[in-house]
Amino acid sequence: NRAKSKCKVDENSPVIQAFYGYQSELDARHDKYERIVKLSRDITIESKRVIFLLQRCAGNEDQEEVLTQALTRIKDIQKTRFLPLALELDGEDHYQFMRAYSPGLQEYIEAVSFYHYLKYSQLVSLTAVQQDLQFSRQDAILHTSPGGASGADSTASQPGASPQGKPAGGSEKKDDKSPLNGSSGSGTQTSDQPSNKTSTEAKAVVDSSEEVAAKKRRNDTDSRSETVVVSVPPMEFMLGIADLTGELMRTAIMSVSAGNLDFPIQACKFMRVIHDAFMSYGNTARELSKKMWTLQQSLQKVENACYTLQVRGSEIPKHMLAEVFSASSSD
Amino acid sequence: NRAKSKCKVDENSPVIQAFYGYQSELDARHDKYERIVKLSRDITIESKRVIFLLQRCAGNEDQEEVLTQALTRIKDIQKTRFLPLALELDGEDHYQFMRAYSPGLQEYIEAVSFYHYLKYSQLVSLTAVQQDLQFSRQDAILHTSPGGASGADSTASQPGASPQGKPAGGSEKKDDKSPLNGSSGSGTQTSDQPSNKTSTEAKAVVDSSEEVAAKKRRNDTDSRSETVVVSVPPMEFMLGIADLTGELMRTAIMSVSAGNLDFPIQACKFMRVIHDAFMSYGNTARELSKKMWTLQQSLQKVENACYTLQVRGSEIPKHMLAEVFSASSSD
Amino acid sequence: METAAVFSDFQEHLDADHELKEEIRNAVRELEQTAREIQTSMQAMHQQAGNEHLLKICENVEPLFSKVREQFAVLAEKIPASQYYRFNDIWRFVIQRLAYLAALKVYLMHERLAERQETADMLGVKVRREDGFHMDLDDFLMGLLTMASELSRFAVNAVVAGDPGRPVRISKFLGELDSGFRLLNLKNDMLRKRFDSLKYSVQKVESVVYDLTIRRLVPASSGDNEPKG
Amino acid sequence: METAAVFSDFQEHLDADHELKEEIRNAVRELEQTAREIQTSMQAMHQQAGNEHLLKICENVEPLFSKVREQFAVLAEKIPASQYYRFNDIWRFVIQRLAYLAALKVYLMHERLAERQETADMLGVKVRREDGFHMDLDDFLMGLLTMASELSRFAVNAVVAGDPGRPVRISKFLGELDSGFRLLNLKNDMLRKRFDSLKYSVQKVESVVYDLTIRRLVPASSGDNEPKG
Amino acid sequence: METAAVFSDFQEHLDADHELKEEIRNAVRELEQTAREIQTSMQAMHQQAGNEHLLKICENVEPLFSKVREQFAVLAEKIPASQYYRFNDIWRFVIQRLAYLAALKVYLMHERLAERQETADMLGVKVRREDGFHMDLDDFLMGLLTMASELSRFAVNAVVAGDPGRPVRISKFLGELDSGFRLLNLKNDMLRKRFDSLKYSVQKVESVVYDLTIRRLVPASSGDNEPKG
Amino acid sequence: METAAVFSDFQEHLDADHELKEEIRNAVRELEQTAREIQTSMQAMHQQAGNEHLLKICENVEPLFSKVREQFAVLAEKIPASQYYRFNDIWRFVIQRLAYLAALKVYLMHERLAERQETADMLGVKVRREDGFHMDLDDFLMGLLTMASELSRFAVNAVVAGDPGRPVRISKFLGELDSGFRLLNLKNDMLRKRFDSLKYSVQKVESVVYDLTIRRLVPASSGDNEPKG
Amino acid sequence: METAAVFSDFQEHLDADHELKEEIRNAVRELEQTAREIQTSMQAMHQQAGNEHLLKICENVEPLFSKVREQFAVLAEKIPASQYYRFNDIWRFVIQRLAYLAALKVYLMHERLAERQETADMLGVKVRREDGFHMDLDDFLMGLLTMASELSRFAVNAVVAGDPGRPVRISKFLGELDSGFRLLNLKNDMLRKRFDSLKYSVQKVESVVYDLTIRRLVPASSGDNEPKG
Amino acid sequence: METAAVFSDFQEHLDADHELKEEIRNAVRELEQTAREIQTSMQAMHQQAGNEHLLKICENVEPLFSKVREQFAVLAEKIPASQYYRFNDIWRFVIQRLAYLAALKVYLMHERLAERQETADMLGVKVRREDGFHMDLDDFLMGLLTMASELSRFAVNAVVAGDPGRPVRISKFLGELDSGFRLLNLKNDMLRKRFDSLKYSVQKVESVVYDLTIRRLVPASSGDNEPKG
Ligand SMILES: [Mn+2]
Ligand SMILES: [Mn+2]
Repeated sequence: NRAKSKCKVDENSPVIQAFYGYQSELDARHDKYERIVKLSRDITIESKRVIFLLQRCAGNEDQEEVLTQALTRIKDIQKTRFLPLALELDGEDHYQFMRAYSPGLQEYIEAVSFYHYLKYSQLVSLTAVQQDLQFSRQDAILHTSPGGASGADSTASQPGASPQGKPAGGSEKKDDKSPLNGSSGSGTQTSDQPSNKTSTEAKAVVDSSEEVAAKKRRNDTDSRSETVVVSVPPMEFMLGIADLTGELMRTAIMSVSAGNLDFPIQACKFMRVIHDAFMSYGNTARELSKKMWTLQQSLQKVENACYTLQVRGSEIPKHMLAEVFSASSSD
Repeated sequence: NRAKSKCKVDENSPVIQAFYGYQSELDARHDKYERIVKLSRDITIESKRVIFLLQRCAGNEDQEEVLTQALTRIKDIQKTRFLPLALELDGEDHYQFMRAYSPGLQEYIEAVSFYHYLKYSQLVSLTAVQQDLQFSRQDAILHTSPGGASGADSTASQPGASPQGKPAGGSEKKDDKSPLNGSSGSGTQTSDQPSNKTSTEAKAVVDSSEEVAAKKRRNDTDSRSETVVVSVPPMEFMLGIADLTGELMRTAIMSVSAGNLDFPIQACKFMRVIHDAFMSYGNTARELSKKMWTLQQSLQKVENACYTLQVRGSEIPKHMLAEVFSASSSD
Repeated sequence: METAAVFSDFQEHLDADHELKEEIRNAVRELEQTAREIQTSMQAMHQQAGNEHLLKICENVEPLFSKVREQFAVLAEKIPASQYYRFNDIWRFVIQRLAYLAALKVYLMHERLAERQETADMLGVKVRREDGFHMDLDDFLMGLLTMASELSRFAVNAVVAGDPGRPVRISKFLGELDSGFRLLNLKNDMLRKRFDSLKYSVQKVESVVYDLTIRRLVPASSGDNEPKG
Repeated sequence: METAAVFSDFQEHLDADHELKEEIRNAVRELEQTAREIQTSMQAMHQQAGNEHLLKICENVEPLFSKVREQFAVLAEKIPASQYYRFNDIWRFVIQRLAYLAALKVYLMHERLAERQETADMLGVKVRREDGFHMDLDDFLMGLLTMASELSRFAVNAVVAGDPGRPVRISKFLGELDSGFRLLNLKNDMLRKRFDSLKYSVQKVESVVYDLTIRRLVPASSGDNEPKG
Repeated sequence: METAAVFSDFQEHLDADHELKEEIRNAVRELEQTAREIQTSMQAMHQQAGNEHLLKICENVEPLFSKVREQFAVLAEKIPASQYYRFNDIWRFVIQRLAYLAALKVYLMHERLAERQETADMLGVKVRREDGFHMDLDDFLMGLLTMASELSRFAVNAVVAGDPGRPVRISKFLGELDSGFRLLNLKNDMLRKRFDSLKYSVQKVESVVYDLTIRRLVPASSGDNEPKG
Repeated sequence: METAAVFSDFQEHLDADHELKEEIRNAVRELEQTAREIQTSMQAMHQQAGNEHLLKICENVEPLFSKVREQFAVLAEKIPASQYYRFNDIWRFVIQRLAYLAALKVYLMHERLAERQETADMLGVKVRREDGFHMDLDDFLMGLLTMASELSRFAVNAVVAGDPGRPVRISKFLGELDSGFRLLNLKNDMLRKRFDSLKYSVQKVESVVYDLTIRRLVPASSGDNEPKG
Repeated sequence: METAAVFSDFQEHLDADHELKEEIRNAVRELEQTAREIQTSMQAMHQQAGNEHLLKICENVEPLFSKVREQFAVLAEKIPASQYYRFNDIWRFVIQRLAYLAALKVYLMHERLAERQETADMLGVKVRREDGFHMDLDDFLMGLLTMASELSRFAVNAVVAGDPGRPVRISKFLGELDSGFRLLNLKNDMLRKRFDSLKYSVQKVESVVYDLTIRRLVPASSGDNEPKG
Repeated sequence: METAAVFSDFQEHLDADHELKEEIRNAVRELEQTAREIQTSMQAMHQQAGNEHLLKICENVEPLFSKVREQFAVLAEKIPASQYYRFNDIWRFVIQRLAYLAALKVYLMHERLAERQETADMLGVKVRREDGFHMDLDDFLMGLLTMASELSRFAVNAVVAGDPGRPVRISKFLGELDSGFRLLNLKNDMLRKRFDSLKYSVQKVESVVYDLTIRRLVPASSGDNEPKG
């Protein structure tokens, strides 16, 4: 009463049939996850490079040039990393992959907010950051095909894409579903932008109070047919800002040795605002509390730097100080 | 006002002078510690081998022969490891090096008590164990010089001895100090024993109630001139006993498959006595509590083994059982 | 001031978030209560043999599954679109447990593996994310593994209760389930760890079958008379 | 100096506190000693079968329970009304252990679940917080769970000692206990974790009953509702 | 079934307990919110020199302290007399923080050590256990230590803000505080650990005074013109 | 600037390192996939008795072992001669599992212990460190222990599948393996721990032999008719 | 029964041990109290410059050191011969602290390194183990390292108190101490870790000397006019 | 018995392994001793100004570096070609320390960054893994960072010792080093953490330069008169 030759798995068993289905589903998700992790890792590395670059502003040297360079690189990250990421995330619950892309996103926010502060002495807004990470589908075709490594226009060129072409299938489905919503309310803005997107991206980092509300609304409705986006949850944004203070601290400390008198004082004030805000959030979110300690340490280091400048400066009239430094640095 | 060429440490500074002294003291202690750790490690390894050997008793095979072999090895450990250890510890506060030799000592106690239980179905006593680890100085000369590796009669042959010959200096000092005490009360026993020590050692493991109190007293006075000893603190003894239960458990489980019907039941009773005793000690000593959990697990494993024997045996008359096993093992 | 606005916006976000989370937690707590009741009812399976007895048990928990469906409807309403995975951790445990109970019920009634869709229907949730509040595949699989462990216990108790044919059928079923899981390339640590324990369940039932075999207690018909769903 | 005066005042407070704590610790140590003696005595249950033997054991520990009551009286006196929970951690463990021993004694004598009130009476403490030095519900429940684990061990040893009917009755008892605990919505983490282990005790005893069943060793009289073959 | 009845009785107890705990947690959350507001307001001390500025800050937080008193009243009402220490852990942290803020306010206004009674009054709690919901001595002392660390930061920032006399006075104050704490035989581990950090605060301020001294920046009057409370 | 050049050279090294690690991880992932497939195929051994059946299974996995050899060749190529131990942790687990599967295959075919050399050959790795990418002795031994546990399960299922001679031969084999391991003075903690579980495997098989013996179910020829490799 | 005797002997041992430990702990507690008082008194060194001031401080603590000697005598009596290292951990901390305070006193009076013998004499303990209750070399060295850290703080405060020659002499002294410690081959983890912090003390004082040097504040005579002991 | 033979062969392998580890540890201990001696000798750099003095120090340690080379030769011989990374952790620390000392020596003699090759030569190890026992890049970089911190201390002491031109040159050197490290994308956490502290060294030296500059104490020639290697 025992079946004869069951050497291999019984392919006809409904259990086995079901599990074949589960297998492909799990594999597809895992592959996507891995691709996103890879993109996130690249974003981290490149954002860190932008931050290193921006730290050179501490020395007062070629500040404008550094900022211009940094902006170019930021735009590059958007085009070559975030756009493919947005395509991966298209139609997904972004929170499902948040753990995969959160490290890169936070580092990117750190870089962008650092740039913004150095350029405008102001905190970048969440809406501005979010706006930069919204792309029209045409961008995908225009900008990513030359990039090669990050190509997202066809299945084959997706980094690490599984041979079955699952992800592309996913985005196609979206295309099928949504064209009719393209002309609703905010749709005009969307279709206007794509062509000059590269130039407006720069602006987006800069001015943060305009037309973002509209865009946000658009994200909430299902008019996403023409655009893809990488969600920036407020928490991720804030965690990036918390890390920003570490870079400000480092820059302030380097400024001291460069004799830059203003930066530390200015940065100290700015960091106090961030510090006080985080303090007022309290224990509501554990992630924030965890960063609080580092933030506090950074602030105190900057305060100490300001103090050092103050007591040092006391030994020589202010106007002589700059002189001293221009002398010693040309040495 | 600055001394001219102080490239090297100022050898005349009283500070430096003092520290040279500290250095040699620290080094000597450390070297001794290392030597003791080494001896302890050897004791551990060899005791483990004795335990492995004794576990063969589970199979009923050549029980007497195994026990004889084990005894020979135990005596060997005493002579080649504990005697050098005793010489290292001579004149020292044994507790200072307890952490260095405790692992070896505990494993040795485990082996000896295992032997004792298999041979006499009884718990070995602390006094018997302690007695085995007491040596006359003459033993040091008689037994260890041929051994070579463990020589303790001269400084040079001490394993890892420092070239200055510190340890030997230490024991010589003792020799100078104490000969007069040699003839006090229990001294006669001591001077009687050395010649036939090797044969009485075997007995010591066996009978545990004699003349130990006297010997113990002798240890407390400073009549240690003629003997050297490795202290066995009660706590170390008990920790060794706790480990014994693990071996009993292993043997009991093996006995089950060998069809040995008596050993598990007998061992179970014995382990319950140990278990209950440890339970009654409670949390007074943290080391004991730590072992308690393992002990409890071992006991339950043996109880389960007894249970298995019981339900198994229910399917066949008792007298047939032995038959079954003699059949299957000769297979 | 711009900067201040950024921070006060965030405060609002935090507050709203906190409130939402509290609401979700309360809804989940209700579900847990119902799950506990179902589980307690279904424990009766270990006490007595016979299919009628099992069917009775399954019948008894029907109203509780209705309640579950209502409670999931309430919960689902609270979750903003595309934020399922934001709060996932809060209900993950209860949905796994309910998947287990649903799959167990299906097995007891039909002696077959519950389908994903039918399990989801029993809980009143979707299978596909796109369709609304759904049951994650991982959670469904976790439920199946928990069921396997319960069935291995059932095999033991069925023998006591006088149904020696049961373990043979369970053994076959767990064998298939094991083969199924072996096909999966498990990355998820929780799932993989749980899967490791499936092996023990399988072996336990195998040894029950062994015990019955050497004592010739397996009914000749045990492979055939199983009810079909 | 003013500051110094303020601080030496503080020191007095700290000292008084410290002394009280020491006294409590000493009193608790005595209780632990007695608890250990009871526990050691009751271990004899595993060695021999028969109700007379068990009743003898229970009788033997009676005087120790009297001692416990006296020791709790001494302890209770030291604790200011409002500070029970300040020092709670010091005696929490011993009260759990004594609850376990009391419940075990009740079971061995009557084969039923100890009531909370009767357990408290055996220890000489109150059930309600308002009435004085009491036994927290959580601690009582912990005691019951510890008892369950001891009973599963007892089931095994009873078979060896020649009482194969015992496991059947223990299995039934643990099953009921398990159902009871399943109803509780446990927030207390320690309790929840301990409860997880109850499942193992239940299954352990079930497998003993199974072993006896397949070998036809269960005596006919071992309860009434025993498995039908 | 009897057992079930017993356990559902237990469940009621557990539920009541759980609900009370939730209420307490909510009340404490409100207190934490107010404490955070006070703390954020008082951060302004680091930005600007001058006694008027500090007095202004202290004035600003007065209404928040009123709120604290009201919130403690609400909390106190929920705690049965004998259960302060049962739930102590829930509010321990916030009471320490408020003690710190109150002591800091007293220092900023009067440059002296806050008394325990006055601190308690500012929070609307008692000093003595017997009198009701109180502030434990340990918690008060923790507050003082937190204040010390904040003052060492203040010393640094005061120099930047153009008040080089401030560190000299803070150094003297912290020295006294340090001597005070040195007299205590601290058993409380948390307190002891925190006290270890006081040493760093003291040395930090000493090195500020040193920096000012070698640069001859200490105003001649710095030891005398301190405001008296 | 010179320093910059030096450092960008350094960066290249660091990048290459990182990339290498990624590549190794990918190669190991492939191996894990193949190992899983082999394991799934070999599970069929538990379902049916008879040497032909087993030989069929072994034949089926041959191509998968070829694949393993290719995959190890790919991996080995990536590892610079001297850096085996630098990345060892990445493949340690899969090599242990493959050692287990290879040794199991050898046993199923020839009923004897796999030699280290032949096992290495089956995986396409070396035995001696000096000769290239090798299998560490510890990993081989871990594989043997895993095999032992699988064989104890096999003994149980072989009886069910109608091959009562099998357990007797397995019992003898495990006994030898156990004696072998006893000779080792194991330092490796993982190995020692795994070894502890060997005795349970031994005992389990011996109890099967016992069961068969008392029922006179052991075929007389069971010790002899084993195939020789 | 023999076995029982072994265990009851051990119980006696445990009891005696516990009592002895309690006594030792009490004696050590007294020592800690005195050590705390000495330390508090000696803190005054940071507040004022001048050798007379320092000598006054040293004089003040003399009676406290007498007390220490008496307390060590009491403690020593409790320790059985050759069991110093059995209980060592209990007084290790206080003997290190007292070694520190004694060495600091010697330095303040004579500006030289305390000898081991003289330090031991100040505490009323022996240097050599053979001679009785002694101060371990490790503990003495720990004391010296703590002193070094206190002296680095002293260097800062001496400048504030108007004694700019002091740091120069301390710098020289710490340099020698550092050289001394560098000679040691430290195995003891605690000592090694503490030694790592000596580097910071040395550098701190070096930077004070640097500050004074660039401001030409070092008195010409600072290297010579140091008091000799 | 065959199995026994196989296993005693295994045991030999295991024993040899263990012994090898012991030997390596001993060889590394010798290296640590020599490293300590070099470090102690080089401390003299802080005590006196002047290039001759520094060259004298460097000369003094030459024989010790010879000893290092011999000791590394002994160590290298013990390590089979392919097992560097198997035991890497044992010598990682000492190789970092020696890299630091070698790089420091190069700087003191030539005021330039030590090359990786020349550092390796000084220690008697290889740069490239393929060539034999080598110094990992990470370890070399750790050495450079330790050197940076020592140089910042040197800058301070050079001023005290009357060499105000030194800090200017050190400042320039550290600036370059800092730029170099900035180019690296550090994955190694230990390295990254250590790098973070480099900026404090840079700043410290720059503040010394500042101090000297505003006092016009920097010799005009300070940028030029550096010895070239
Ligand atoms: Mn950063
Ligand atoms: Mn053992």
